[in-house]
Amino acid sequence: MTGAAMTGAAMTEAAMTTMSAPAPTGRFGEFGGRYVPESLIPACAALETAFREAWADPAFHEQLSRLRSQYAGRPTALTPAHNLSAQLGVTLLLKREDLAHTGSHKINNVLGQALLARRMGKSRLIAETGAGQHGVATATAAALFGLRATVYMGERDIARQRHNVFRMELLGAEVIPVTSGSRTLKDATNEAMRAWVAAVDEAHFCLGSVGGPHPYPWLVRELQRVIGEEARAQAPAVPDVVVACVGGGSNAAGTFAGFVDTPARLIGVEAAGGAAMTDGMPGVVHGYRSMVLQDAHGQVLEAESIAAGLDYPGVGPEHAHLGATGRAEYRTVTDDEVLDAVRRLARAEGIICALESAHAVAWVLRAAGTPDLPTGSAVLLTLSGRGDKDMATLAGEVR
Amino acid sequence: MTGAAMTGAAMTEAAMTTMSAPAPTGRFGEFGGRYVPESLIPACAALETAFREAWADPAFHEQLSRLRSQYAGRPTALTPAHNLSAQLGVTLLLKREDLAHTGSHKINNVLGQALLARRMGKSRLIAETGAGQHGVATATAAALFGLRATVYMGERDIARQRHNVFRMELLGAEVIPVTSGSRTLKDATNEAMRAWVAAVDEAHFCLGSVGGPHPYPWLVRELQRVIGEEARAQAPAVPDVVVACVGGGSNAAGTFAGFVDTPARLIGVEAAGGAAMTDGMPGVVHGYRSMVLQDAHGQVLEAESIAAGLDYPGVGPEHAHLGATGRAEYRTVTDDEVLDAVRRLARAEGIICALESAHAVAWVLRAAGTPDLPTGSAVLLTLSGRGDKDMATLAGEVR
Amino acid sequence: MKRLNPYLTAGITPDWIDYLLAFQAAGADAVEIGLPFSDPMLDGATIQRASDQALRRGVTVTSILDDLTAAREHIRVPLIAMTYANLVFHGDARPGGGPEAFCRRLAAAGISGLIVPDVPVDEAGHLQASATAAGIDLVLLAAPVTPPDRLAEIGRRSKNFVYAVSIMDTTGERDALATTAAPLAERIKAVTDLPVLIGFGISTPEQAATAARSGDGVVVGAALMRRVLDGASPDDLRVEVAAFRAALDQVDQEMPDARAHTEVSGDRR
Amino acid sequence: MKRLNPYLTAGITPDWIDYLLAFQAAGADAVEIGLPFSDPMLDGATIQRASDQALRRGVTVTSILDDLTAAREHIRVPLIAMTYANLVFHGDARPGGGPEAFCRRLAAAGISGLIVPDVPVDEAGHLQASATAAGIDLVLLAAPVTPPDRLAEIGRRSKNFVYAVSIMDTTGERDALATTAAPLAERIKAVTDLPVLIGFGISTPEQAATAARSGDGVVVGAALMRRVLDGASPDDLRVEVAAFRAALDQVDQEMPDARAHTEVSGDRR
Ligand SMILES: Cc1ncc(COP(=O)(O)O)c(C=O)c1O
Ligand SMILES: Cc1ncc(COP(=O)(O)O)c(C=O)c1O
Repeated sequence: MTGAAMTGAAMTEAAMTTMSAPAPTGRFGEFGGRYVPESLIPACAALETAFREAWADPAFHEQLSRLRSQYAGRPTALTPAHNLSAQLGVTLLLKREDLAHTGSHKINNVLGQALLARRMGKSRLIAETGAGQHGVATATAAALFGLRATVYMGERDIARQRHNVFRMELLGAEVIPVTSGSRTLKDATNEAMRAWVAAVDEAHFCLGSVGGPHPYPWLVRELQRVIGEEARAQAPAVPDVVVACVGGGSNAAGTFAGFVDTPARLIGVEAAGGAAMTDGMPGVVHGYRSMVLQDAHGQVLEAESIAAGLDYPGVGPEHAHLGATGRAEYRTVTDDEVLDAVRRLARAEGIICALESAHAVAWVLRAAGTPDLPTGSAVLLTLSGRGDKDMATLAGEVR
Repeated sequence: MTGAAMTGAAMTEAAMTTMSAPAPTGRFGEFGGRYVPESLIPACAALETAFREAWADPAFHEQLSRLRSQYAGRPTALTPAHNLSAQLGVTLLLKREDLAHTGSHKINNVLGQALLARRMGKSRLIAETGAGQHGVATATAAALFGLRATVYMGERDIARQRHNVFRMELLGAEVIPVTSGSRTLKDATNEAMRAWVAAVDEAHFCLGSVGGPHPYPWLVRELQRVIGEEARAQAPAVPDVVVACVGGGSNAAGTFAGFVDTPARLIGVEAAGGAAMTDGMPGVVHGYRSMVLQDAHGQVLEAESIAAGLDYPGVGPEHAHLGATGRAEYRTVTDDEVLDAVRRLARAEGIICALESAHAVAWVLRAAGTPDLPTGSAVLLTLSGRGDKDMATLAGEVR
Repeated sequence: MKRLNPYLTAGITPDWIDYLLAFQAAGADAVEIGLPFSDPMLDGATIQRASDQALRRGVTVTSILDDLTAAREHIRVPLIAMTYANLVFHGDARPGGGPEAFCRRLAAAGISGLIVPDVPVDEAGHLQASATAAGIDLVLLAAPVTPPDRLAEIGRRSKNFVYAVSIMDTTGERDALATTAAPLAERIKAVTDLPVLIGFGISTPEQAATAARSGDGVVVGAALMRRVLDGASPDDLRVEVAAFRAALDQVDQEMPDARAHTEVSGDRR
Repeated sequence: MKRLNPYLTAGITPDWIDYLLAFQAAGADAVEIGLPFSDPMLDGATIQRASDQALRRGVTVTSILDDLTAAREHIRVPLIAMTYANLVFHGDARPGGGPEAFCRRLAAAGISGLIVPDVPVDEAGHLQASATAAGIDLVLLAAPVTPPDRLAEIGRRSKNFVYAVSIMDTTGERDALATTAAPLAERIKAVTDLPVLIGFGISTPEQAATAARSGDGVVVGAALMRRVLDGASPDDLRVEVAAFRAALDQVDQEMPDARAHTEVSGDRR
């Protein structure tokens, strides 16, 4: 279903229920939930309570907004991509999460969770990371709040995102290589959850995207909502299309949340090798029910993307719901398109974005002028992060 | 002379003449001037005219301020460093140029110069770079404005700032290794000026700091003034001390410009191995008269600093003047203090700054609680850039 | 009598059924059949390795159930499947998939119980109905941090026994029984009449004995799987399990009143 | 007669005075003595290398002037120092330093002229006064881009000759004389009666002859220094410079009226 098809009363009704709080069971339609070992249930419940209370507390919002503006560099700019727009025949606006402190939108989520962790009296953060951006953000917030940080990262990701590994260590975090499975984000997430079970009293699990057990998908989307809300306020008008890359789906969820009540089409762009929305089936991993890449027997498949942050077989449950209801649409792009997109954006606009973010750019490059993105469209694209972490990959040194 | 000693009428009078336009000959007191080959005189004069006109043109300021806010991420945050403040017994505010697009204050200067280059009808930018931040900023502006960019960079700096070399190339700039002399910024500057002579019609020399022939020291300071003006507006009160690192001196000049008319002490921090203000004598290099590290016979010495951006034997002429009149004071810190400062800032505040910027931090760490920076002082420190470019150096891979 | 439920990763070796039979011969009260999953979130290194080894061999739920069906005439011990939610719910969006079908397939292969550590009681409704319909006991787990009201509900809704997760950690061997084991078993016994089996980290017969003094038996997993991974034969494992059996029987001797519970343990031997 | 000013990097070799004498013997009208500087901004690769080589040998302005003083009895050709501002102004903040002292030291060593490419006419006031006081001719440079009013001022204030920078580039050999050379020489001649010497990129006797047809002579630098760097002997250089001399003399033959200028060329030969 296209945005154009979704108008009038139908849209208004959907808008009122979409991207608000999930059902009490943590469900977005058929997706979400809290599929975790009993050992983690009280911690999830406590987090939910803490979040509900904090989110209703003006003092919390004030703390958060002070951190955002005084520390994290928010609001981030909304940049008109004049040159690409002229080349493509669309009007392209870039929401610049690459300008946020630590270099991606991940800091939005982590600052909120660190505040919650402090509220809950935790002394430690445990996190999983793929591209290392969430790990860096976690290490950053831990340093700022005087918490210990332990970050689980797949061995393969450690090799291709060494830059971020070094940053985490410089920030004082402990980075633990994960050698099981695909040695990427999926396995790092398993390992982080195992570590959380063993340290649930002292540690907050600082989950990096809109997956995981309830309340994480909701909590993280709310903390990332700032992307979409800022962009909505900054944009001259509601765009025709809002686009963002989707790994776990947090930058997309945060962006979409600002536009879900408008007629804008919402497009999430997945890595062709990690496209849970496109190639997955409903399943349960990492504590939530959503679309999951899996084989005919229910074994979870290893994703395969040049972008470590999208190299993940699941996707946040709210995206599964947005996809099922047709409110958002999901596309895929290949590694080669992504590499080309990084270069084209760099040369046209002087912005070196992350490989993850380049997925959204790659879709616009491909779709502009086709029925999927007609000439003249106004496009708002969230550039989720900067490319500094990817220099080794782009230089062809690792892959 | 300390700031405290400079009060009342004396200060007011100094403030009225300090850090405004230089004398018509491009002089700040005895320093500055235009010591370039006759071949470059018309280009310098044309740039001066273009700058005077542009600076008086509201449309130019509007363009610049739109680029700053919509593209470059300005205003940058002013972050209270709560943890370090508590540790040191001073109130430390950080002006976050590390959050600016491309990762340092260099973008402020380059966007202005690129606008001027376009006004002058130039098709190409030539630049020198040390740390690569100015080269990246130049490559960025060139991409944005559709100009060719050629960046000269010492071989030694290429080795230790490979990250930035790759960024420049990705942005479409040509990076030319300089093999003469110390193979650092000094020699890159010679080579860039030589290249300018040969291409003066089509190319604008996009100089990266407050050195060079008139009008560069003035022009670059005015373009960097935004740092100080923003900080002044953001700070709750005029601080007791304003501190910034000094290589060529542009981030310091831009910062100082916002506070020169206040009683704040202005402190520039040099690399112990490249301390023109501290160890230099008056001399002429790269087109201007200032303090220069040189031997007893007048040969310019090679600087030696772990920070490629401070590894330079000269300093902007206005600093020489501020130093001579006592309005600003200059200090030095060692490579070891700088490495320690990077780590301490990272662990205390979750901010990984550039090695250059860490010079200012290192001085605060050393001086806090001493008569040079008494307990209770309010300190405003410009963090000129982020440390992503320095990961290889910090990991001990290159030096 | 104190119950002994040894755990076996199905398909860990081509002759994995022989390990099952060895457990049976050694006096297991039931055998937990681990259906290997790619992402065993609650398992430590040993059972992760065991699962990986099985999956690399290409085993699937289907092949495992086929193996069990083929061995049916040799198997007298009750079988309890242990696996993760994704395998249980697999295909639930399609006809012929989902937990109903899954439970029916288990039952058809002679399995009578099911443990799914990542389906807590709140998420268990649908699965519980499916299990009941197929005649499968859905065993629920309780953890040291489970609050009283939840514990009561777990006690109410679990079937056959309550699985007491002895420690706030993943599966895996440990030097000593966790200090959280006994208080948890006690709390569970206060809210239900079901037997309480203590699992996670029971590594030696001595630890099993200690645990059995608070609960009604033990689940032993990683300690056995490590030996299989190291190349021990079914016969070696029979000896190993027999030692656990002996330790538990010894506890029975000490506490003659414990016999009351044997009634509910099904057709052991 | 057409003037030939060959350039020599002082101290390039231990026997550098022998090159000077070879230039003199070959018929130079004056020799430009390059005082090597660490950052020769207007020099291309060859003269950079020559300067570096001299500096690595440890030469200083003092040692160079000492060498010249020691050789004084052999030197008849006029000497013109060419160097950069930092050496000229060195020590200007201290008594006994700065351009006055510098010019006096040059004069004491028998040098009669001075070229400082990074001191344009706007910055030349102080230096000019110092030079005049010491009896040194400060030669100013003009470039193809120099606008008419500046050119007039350069013509007015230069001494001995005006140095026409033939090309918008650094020093260094080139395949052909720049097309900017002749028009520049013409423009300079239109504003001053001083001789106009064309420099930068004069690489062969043929190019020198071409240049000399527009100007009053040439400065030859990189082409000679390359040979010295390559190991050519003073005698080799004598032959080389003689070839330039012959080419210029040939131009004189073509244009007999050029002789008028010889009057100002000092005590050549
Ligand atoms: C820059 C960037 N963008 C996107 C992602 C994907 O995460 P999400 O889909 O949750 O936004 C990552 C994950 O590491 C990232 O680093
Ligand atoms: C981050 C950073 N800070 C400071 C400097 C020094 O320049 P300036 O003294 O002109 O600010 C550089 C130069 O490259 C730099 O990259």
